[in-house]
Amino acid sequence: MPLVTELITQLLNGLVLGLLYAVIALGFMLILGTMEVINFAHGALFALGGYFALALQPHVGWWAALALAPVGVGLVGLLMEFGVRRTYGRDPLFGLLFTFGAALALEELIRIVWGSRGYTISAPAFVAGPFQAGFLFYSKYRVLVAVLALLLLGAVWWFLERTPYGAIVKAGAHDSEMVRALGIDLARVRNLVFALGTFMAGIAGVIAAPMWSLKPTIGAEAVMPAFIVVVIGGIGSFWGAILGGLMVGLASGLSNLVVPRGSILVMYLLLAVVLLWRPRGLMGQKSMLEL
Amino acid sequence: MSASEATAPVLEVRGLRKAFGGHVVLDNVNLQFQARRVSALIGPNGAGKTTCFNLLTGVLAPDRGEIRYRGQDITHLSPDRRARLGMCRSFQILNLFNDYTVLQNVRVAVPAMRQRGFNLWTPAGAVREAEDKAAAVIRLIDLAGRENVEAKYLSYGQRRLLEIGVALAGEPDLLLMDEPTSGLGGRPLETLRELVQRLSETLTIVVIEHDMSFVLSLSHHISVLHQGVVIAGGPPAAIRENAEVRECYLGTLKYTRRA
Amino acid sequence: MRNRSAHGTKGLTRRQVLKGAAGFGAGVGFIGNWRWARAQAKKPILIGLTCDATGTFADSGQAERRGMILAIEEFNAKGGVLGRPIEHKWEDTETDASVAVRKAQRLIERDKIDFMMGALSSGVAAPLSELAQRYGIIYFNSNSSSDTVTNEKCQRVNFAWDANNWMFANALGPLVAKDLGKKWFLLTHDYVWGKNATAVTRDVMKKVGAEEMGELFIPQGARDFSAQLLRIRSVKPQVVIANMAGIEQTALREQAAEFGAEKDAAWVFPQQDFPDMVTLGPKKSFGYFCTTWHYTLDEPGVKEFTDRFRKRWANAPIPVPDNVSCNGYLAARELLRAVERAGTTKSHDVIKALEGHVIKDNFRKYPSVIREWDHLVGQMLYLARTKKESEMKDKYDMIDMMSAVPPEAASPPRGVSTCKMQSYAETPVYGG
Amino acid sequence: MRSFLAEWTPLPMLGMFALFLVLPAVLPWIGGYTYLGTEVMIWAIFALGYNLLLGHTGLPGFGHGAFFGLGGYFLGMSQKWVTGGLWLPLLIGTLGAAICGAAVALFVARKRGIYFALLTIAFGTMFWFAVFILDTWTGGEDGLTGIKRLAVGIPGLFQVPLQDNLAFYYFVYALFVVLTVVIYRIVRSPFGQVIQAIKQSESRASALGYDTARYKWAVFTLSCAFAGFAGGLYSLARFGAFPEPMSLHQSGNVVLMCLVGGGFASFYGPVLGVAVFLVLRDLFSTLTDHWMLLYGLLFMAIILFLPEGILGLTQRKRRPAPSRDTGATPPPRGEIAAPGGPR
Repeated sequence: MPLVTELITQLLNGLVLGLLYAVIALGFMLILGTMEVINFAHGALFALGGYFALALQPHVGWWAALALAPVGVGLVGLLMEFGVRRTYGRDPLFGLLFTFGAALALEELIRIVWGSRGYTISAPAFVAGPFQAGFLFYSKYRVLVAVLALLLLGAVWWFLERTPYGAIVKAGAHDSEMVRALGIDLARVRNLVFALGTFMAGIAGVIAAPMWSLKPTIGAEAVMPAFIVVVIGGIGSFWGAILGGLMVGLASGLSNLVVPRGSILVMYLLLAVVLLWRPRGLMGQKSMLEL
Repeated sequence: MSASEATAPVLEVRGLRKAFGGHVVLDNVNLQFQARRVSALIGPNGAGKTTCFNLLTGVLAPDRGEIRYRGQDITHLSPDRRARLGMCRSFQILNLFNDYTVLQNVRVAVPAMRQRGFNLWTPAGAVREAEDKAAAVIRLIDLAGRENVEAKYLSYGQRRLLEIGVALAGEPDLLLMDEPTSGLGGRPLETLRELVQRLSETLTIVVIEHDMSFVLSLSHHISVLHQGVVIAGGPPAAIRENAEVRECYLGTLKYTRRA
Repeated sequence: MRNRSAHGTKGLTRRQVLKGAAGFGAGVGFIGNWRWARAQAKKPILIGLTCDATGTFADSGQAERRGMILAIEEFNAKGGVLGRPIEHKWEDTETDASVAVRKAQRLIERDKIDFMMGALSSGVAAPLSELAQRYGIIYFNSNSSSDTVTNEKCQRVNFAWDANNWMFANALGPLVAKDLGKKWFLLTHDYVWGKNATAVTRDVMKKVGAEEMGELFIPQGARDFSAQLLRIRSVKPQVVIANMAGIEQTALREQAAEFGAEKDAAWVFPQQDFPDMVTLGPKKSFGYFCTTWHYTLDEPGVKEFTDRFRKRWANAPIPVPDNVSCNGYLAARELLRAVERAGTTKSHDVIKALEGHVIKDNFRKYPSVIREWDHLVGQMLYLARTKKESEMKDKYDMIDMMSAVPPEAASPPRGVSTCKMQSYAETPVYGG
Repeated sequence: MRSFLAEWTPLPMLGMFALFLVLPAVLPWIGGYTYLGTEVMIWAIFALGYNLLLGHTGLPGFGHGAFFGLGGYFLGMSQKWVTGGLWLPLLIGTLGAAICGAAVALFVARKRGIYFALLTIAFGTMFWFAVFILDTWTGGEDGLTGIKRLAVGIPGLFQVPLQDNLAFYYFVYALFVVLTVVIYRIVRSPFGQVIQAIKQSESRASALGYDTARYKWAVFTLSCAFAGFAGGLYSLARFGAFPEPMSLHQSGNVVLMCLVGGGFASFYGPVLGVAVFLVLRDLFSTLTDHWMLLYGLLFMAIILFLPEGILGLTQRKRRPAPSRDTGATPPPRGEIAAPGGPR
């Protein structure tokens, strides 16, 4: 019965996508939650991750690239934060516009360095190609993607739940009293969190590159699902982001077959429905962002 | 007006309860506020005064209990609905339109203006009633001559008075004041005292206050909140004598020193 | 690197001048630049190049621009046309209709260009040709393979230099049906070009008696095609016709390799831009496709042209001429030749000189002809597939030409054309 | 007379109108071109309308390009298939955009700040994709071409053909003058006062009996109507409606235009911003292939060093010193006055 097997495979595939979306979205949300900055450059940094990997891979191999490229992106983020910093406490618009400008600049920089032609990155040999396990036929690399995504999500969870920084991130930008109580230098925390968020974007970029191939514009499309995932899941909610990611992943995966023409719109539909039903997203508490 | 109306409380609170998470802030609070009286709600810090005030003004919704205004159940009305019923409030932490001049601040609060809220064409300045009402209020709060100064450039004292003025411009029938004197001293405090005195002849006033001298000298009736419960209520004299009140206040006095 | 090399020599000096001017402050640079453009726009023949440097077709856009510039420089070396030097002013149309329209208006209104050429996406070509028709200025749609611009959207001033979907599909159809099988599955890029391509594919299927196993739309901006690939695997067609372009196509092939889908069926990409093949490399650019030209062809003039091109664009990202840059070159060259024949830049005369003209030295086996009834450049096609890495002489020698389809067989007959060309009376006279 | 000016067209506005009146004569001299002037006025209408939302209500809508674009599509579709003509399609374009805006506003009216921005981004992008998917009507990436600039005038009396760019310039100019005055009136109307109050303190506004959500809904819809109108003109200017103005990128541009000029500080900010912005873009793209880089850096620089915009600088100058009076001292936060304590 091929239909059932196909359906199962599609579901599985939706989940893998969802995990990837969740990674992108979490990096985005760390920054959003902690300094109330919509990091528009998230997509560009995502792309940058891929390009760094492209540059590193021939010399150090894929695994090292996977480790190093995001660090490079993180550093870029670190630098960006020194600019973004000036927008804290002002109308959120300023942070948004600053990163918007950064996104344009980064995309053009990529164009200058690598040109507007596309590139492809090949995954390590042992995950190249598909595999057949019983009725299940699937791509080896995507299994690796799922594993890496889970590891990353686990790491973020640990960061949020088991470190003092996590507490601050969850408390959000406003509760600086609590930050002082913990005797932590807020400026440094923000800088660190920004770097971490961009690191997540970068590593997602590296992971996605072998599947989606590289073009300077790749980031633009990658960041939109992240926005939606965050709003659906509820700003500031770890599990919300994961749930949202999986929902968007499944929805866009399956709708490709059911309503291919509208499959892009499906996630917006999802967004609208969720908002009608729960204005703050699935797991969002009444957040400072509304007050 | 008829006798029944004179006796019936303007605002009445029955069995009000509010908890945040597990922590109960207000429990079974019953209050009555009589017409054309100054009623004060006092209590040490953390007694639940502000929460109570937020429930009265509709910023928060109670877990239990009901709030009646002139016999109408307003428990679940939004702040703006209550305001349109004639319940106007002032804020403890100054909440003015800082880029607006004194005149604009007051004018936008006048009901005549509110009724024209969706008028997109005639200049706001052309609404006569609003202009006159605003001018009157500004005289009342002793800011005549500074009409065209932006609120952010006023002195703190003047801003405090403007805070009340904006509330008054709403032509309240019930005026709720959240610590009107906080940080106030000298001349502005006197102006405020006289103002409230005069208003109490025509208005029903509910005031939350720390400044005992202010409360004792002005209010007809005082309710004391302690740890979310009303522990006493009565005329100033009675409250001054009330042992329990002294106890809890001395307690807080120590508490505040320590803090 | 592309951009340093992509400017004409004049473009370079101009930019240096401008950068200098800008150095003194935007205001100075600004007025300086604008006035400069006006001062220069008079005497020489000025050709406006509307080539993308941003967006989906950025690299192809630059490729065609290189071809055009080469042709223009060759004419200047011979002393120009009608004793006038030839200038070119380039605007980045960003693969975007409304940007293209704005910049074209600027070229026409401010820079007073005499001719305009350059387009990859039909989304740019269609509005530009409409705009050109309004002014009566001649516009060469050098590389858009959409059918609409030579059918319902055809214009008196517009000439289409690339082969179009109809031609690709009709050239491929019989071969595919004969050699690869008759169970076809369609992937349609969900925008006007893609749907148009699938429509003509369907007509061809009827002709060759192929059976449609199903169709899936590929939304624009979609990055993940595993769903479609898995579907294809479960449907088990013999042939997959993928009417897709741009990054979606490269990403799809990337993932097809990932899922081993290239073995599930024979893949056919009717429209294949060479730059995309370079992106993918020989391993991943599997499948069959149609092309109009490649520098590896063994035809008269190809070698010389290729050498000239390589010399001029030694450090371009793609230093060899491909179908895109060859179209650009031929378009520019034929325009200037037509001006020579007409003895004027007056639009009507030049159009007359172009219509029905036969291009013999087109570096192909059979000559091309500029058809007067729909202004399509009727030309031959090559059926091709990617060379095995072992057979490649260099990294650009990727195309294995399987067979040649002569123009009369490849080009749509007059009967199927829906073009209603404006009369000369309806077309404003431009320039001269 | 004075009061008339103040109520309708204050002197700076008259100056602005005069400038645009003579602009076509000046532009060629500095090497500009009429079309650029037209585009400036069209975007100015868009930006002035949008600034009702951003500058006056303080709501950072980030998807307004969508409504700008929709105006063009509604105009085009009605002109092609439904009504024909010029004025009616323009009206339909305006209303169409307004209705779509009203629908979106239902979702966002209770939000503010960053959350508002996020949602408007999402909905804006949704419309942008919709245009590509509904290409049977919108023409997809080819755009909805073949929109006609018909002659305007009073039938029988006189007719002005708009084909010519100069004629079209003055057609747009007339509308620009009218709409600028209209928007100016709105800003000074009671409604305008209320939305500006909401910007300064929403909690206070609702405490004064204003249903702030309704006002936010209204102003969002209103700004969408202006966006739609401008978008309609834009499609006339290009003889077609195209997806690009609906992209996130363009939505960002209009926000920046308002900011650059000083939309938070001055009514005229948006117009100045539009002029500076379009001229710079025009210059950059002739300077270098990589103008996007310059452009992005400019973006960032403005946010960092000129957040209140050009006209914001002039506002900085004149500021009265806060007046002092005795006895008033702001309390340290959380302080408690001892009962009956000395004062």
